Amino acid sequence: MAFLKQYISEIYQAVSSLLKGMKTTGSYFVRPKEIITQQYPDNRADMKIPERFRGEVVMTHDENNEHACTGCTACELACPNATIKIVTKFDTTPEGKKKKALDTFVYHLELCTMCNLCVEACPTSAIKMAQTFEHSVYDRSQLLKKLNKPGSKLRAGVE
Amino acid sequence: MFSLENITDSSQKWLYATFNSTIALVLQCVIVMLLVISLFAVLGLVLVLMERKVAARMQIRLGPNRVGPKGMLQTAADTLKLMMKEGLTPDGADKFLFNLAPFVVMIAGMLIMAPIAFAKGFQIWDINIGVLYVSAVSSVSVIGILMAGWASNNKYSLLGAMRSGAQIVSYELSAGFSIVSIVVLAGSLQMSDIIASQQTGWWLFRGHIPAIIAFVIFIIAVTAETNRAPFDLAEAESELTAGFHTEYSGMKFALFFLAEYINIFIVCAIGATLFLGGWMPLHVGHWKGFNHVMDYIPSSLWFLGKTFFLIFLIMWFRWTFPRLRVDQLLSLEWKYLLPISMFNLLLITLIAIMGWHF
Amino acid sequence: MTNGEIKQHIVTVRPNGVFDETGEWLQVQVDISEWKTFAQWLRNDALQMDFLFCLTGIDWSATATGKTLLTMVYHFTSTVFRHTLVVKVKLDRNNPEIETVSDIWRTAEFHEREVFDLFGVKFLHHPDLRRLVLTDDFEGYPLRKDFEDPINMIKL
Amino acid sequence: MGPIALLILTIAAILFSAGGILVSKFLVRGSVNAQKGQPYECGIPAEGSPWNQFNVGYYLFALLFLIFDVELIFVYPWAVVVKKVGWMALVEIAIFFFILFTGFLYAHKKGALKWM
Amino acid sequence: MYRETKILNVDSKVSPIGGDLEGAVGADEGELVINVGPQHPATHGVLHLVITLQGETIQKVEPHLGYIHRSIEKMCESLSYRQFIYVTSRMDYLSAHINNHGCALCVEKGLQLEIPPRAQVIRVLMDELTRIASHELWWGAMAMDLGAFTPFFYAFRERETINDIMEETCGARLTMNYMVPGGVMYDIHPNFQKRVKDFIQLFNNKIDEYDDLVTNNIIFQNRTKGVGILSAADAISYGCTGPVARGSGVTCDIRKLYPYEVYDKVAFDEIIETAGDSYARYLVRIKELRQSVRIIEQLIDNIPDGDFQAKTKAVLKLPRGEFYSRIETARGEFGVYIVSEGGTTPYRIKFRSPGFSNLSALDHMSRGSKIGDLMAIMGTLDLVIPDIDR
Repeated sequence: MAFLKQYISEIYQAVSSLLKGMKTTGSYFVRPKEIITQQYPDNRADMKIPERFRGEVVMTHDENNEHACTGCTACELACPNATIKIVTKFDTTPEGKKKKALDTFVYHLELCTMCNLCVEACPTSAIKMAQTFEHSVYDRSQLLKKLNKPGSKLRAGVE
Repeated sequence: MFSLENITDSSQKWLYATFNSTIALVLQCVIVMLLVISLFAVLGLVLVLMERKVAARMQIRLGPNRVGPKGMLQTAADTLKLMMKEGLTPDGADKFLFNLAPFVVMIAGMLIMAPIAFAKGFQIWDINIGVLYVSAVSSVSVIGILMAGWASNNKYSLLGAMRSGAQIVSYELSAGFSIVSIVVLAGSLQMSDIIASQQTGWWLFRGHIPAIIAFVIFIIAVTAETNRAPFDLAEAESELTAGFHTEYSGMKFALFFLAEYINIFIVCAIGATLFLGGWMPLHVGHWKGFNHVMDYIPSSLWFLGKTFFLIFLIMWFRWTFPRLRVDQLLSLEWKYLLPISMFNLLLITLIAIMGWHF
Repeated sequence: MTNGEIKQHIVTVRPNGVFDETGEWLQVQVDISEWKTFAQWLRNDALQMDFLFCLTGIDWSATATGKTLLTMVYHFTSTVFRHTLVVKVKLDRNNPEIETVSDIWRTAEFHEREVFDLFGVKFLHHPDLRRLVLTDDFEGYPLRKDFEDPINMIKL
Repeated sequence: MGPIALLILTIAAILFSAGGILVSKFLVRGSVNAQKGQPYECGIPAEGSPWNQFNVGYYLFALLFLIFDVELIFVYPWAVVVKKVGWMALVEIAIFFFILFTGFLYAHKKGALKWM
Repeated sequence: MYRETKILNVDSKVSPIGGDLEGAVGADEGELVINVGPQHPATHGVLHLVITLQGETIQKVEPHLGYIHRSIEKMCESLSYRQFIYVTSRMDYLSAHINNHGCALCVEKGLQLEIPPRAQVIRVLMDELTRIASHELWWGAMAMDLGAFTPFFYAFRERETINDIMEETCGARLTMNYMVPGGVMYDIHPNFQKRVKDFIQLFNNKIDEYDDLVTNNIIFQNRTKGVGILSAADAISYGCTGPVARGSGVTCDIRKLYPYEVYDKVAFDEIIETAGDSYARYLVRIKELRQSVRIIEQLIDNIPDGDFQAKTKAVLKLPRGEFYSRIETARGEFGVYIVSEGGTTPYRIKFRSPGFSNLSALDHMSRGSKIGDLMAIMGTLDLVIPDIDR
């Protein structure tokens, strides 16, 4: 009879454990408030991206179309993937001296891993990470970006 | 009162009055054919959508909600997609059997429809050995599955088909014993008689605890017979990718998929007929008013309500439990369900003979 | 056991072992011919080094002193005494061959395959010495310093 | 409707399945290449054929099933008449089940129900 | 600039198939060789297992690696000591923080750098959050391998909360690159403490739900108990670490044995189960969730003030020598071995990844079990394929 007793208690425990599991899923079934789905393209307006989110590298320009990049290539050296290529030119200062300055800030988004090392390395805080994340394009060449706006120049006083 | 029985009766009368008997019979056949085909299509659409919605709610998701209002047309879109897919046949496959298998599964599913009473007087063929017929025909689908697995020339398919074969035949036994216990109580194999015997109450309630045990065993066994989780070893995707239908694509896959859902509907319909009184409304003792209100609900709604409740139960299982291992699956049947159902049948017999049921 | 005690134990069996105590753990360099017996001694005798947690090779060909040098580095810990030992074996880079230790520490089987794959060290008597991560028809040994792949390597 | 229903249902099933497959044949413009006809084996070219003899424990269960299913067939007619026959029916089926169950226990002892 | 990829000639390997009834190539009579992976629902990632079956019983499992091999060790030889850390996030991407932490520790060991106490506590907090997130994903995926789909979504709900916290403080959800030599990249976000406390409150209730749904479930227990038994001696011999070894009764928690940062100052238990089967490994991880919560609860209100980063030179140069650091990731012992020749880049770098050794025990554990068991064993090994291939 001990065998029978064990047999029945086994079945009882098995069934009760199964019912407990069903209670969990069943309780979610009747509580639609628990649904956590975000309907992505629809909720774009009220989506909150944290300000530290690393989406892509951008260069900040002020209202006078001036940036703070001196073309020192610290970011280029810091980058592990050769994402950044800085093309420099020589400006002539009002005193007539030749001075190295930024010509184009080439940024390969397709190689970038958003590691933030370039932003950390920048001595003048000229670049920062933007919060964009929708990077998909139809052609890879569109991911090659020039970060300094056309006609922009170095902000006065930035060394 | 709205009733399907009146519609079928009057349409039949009209047919035989208007045409001579041969043409009337042919027309009747065509109408039945169209009805079952559309039933198949509608059931497929509704059940797949229901499964996805139920799963989503249990998994704290929204589920399909893009195609049509609240995602209602999602399965229609899926069907269209499957139609647009190319149906591949592997080079090494046994082409004849490979293409035959989905037909076998579909025919098996369709044939079981015959004795099911969808509503009062709404039955294709009230065969006098209805219950036996159902359990006989339902095992035909295993041939289709074995055929599909064997013909695919794929190792996963073969293993899946073998598992499925062993599983379906094993669980048919305990399902059979549960069905027999109701036959003992009702004293007839005919579906309409079984339903009629539940005039005063459903067997689930009238048969005391043994009837409830029989019901539980029936539900477990049919879950296994339809290859549903937690018994979905034939298509256990984490082990055998997709089991017996690994190589099927396009419309042939859709037919297997549809047949799975049709089978669920059928076994739940039989469960509802045997244990929950089919289209019989719920009557409680001497509450005259209550019983009267219940009578006003059309019998087809009663039937569908009960069936869909059972379907929901089976879906609930699927989205809660992990899958059994193949040896555990068989030991569950042979060491637990079969001995219990045999013993249970003896108890039911005792109850039937002594007239202890309500 | 402290580094000193381990050293004393080793000196008793390998009087000519070369020790280096500058790092965190005691390092000992043994001759390639003695390696297998030394490994067995490490595992089974006084030191009980049962846990081989790191096995790798270093190609010294890019340095001035080691043009033809390749060393195997074995990191051992004893789960009994909780002490750690680093063993180094020098190989000839042009024909690197060493006895396998996969029969002593089972984990060495995969690690040695990896070293074979990436450095080209042949482990004698290894049960299944095949390429592990690279394809069977791959040419060259990528972790050697002179490995060049014109297609997949980008020079920064 | 009578037995003609079976014919109708079979035809309906065939029409339904064949119709679907034919419609999709019309809609699909397939392409042919060598890889498409390969059996799926997780992206690796399949080695050997599944159609060789290999050892599975399923056959034993199929045999056991056969025995039990034949017994089950005898139970159906019995079940219909239980109420009319009364006590004798219970005694008879108890004997019948006893024999069946003894056989079942024997199979269990012999290890036929162990998965291999 | 763009790399060309060699296209493998598939046709050359295709074996002629058809009505060949003679027998499988390379298989004995009655044996069946099947491939699981690289495209298989149960191998999370691109692991390829060649399984020899006798009936449904496994005779041999042979892992084939390399589908995601990127030669990270070679790459690191040309990256500076600041730069190479970010690559290690891509190895075990589920415990990216801990990998980065291990590398930072090794560089700091070489530089003999003192880490400010604030940075130490932040690092430990991040490690433990990562451990919870990693175990969450393992739990969901494990249940899914065994055929229960719903736990996966519940696990992801909690994991997403952690990811949101990470995103707010570290700026990324998966590959954070937050640990730098000398400390952390930037200070924690002002909301960090509050959000972590909210999360812990929510999480404590959810673990009980996990028990109802999976741990105590009879089917789950039957699937995992007595499956894939690994003895303590075998676990050591195969170099298994982490929950896999602890499930076999081996004490191997680096946090206890060789404490780093502030682990010697917080109270927590090393979970040891002795059965050595899949269920034991499962229990170790589930109990570790509670221990991680315990560590976080002790530290979250006690983050000391001060710098979050030690002062370092712009260009890091490690002295000549060899440095090895060990750290406990969610999967076991992660070792970083740096050989420096005194330059700005490592001469040789070796990552001792836990998954690699754990995988080598798979064949030993799964011989004689069913295909279904293989999934239970793989699930409890908690393999991350990039970590193995590197």
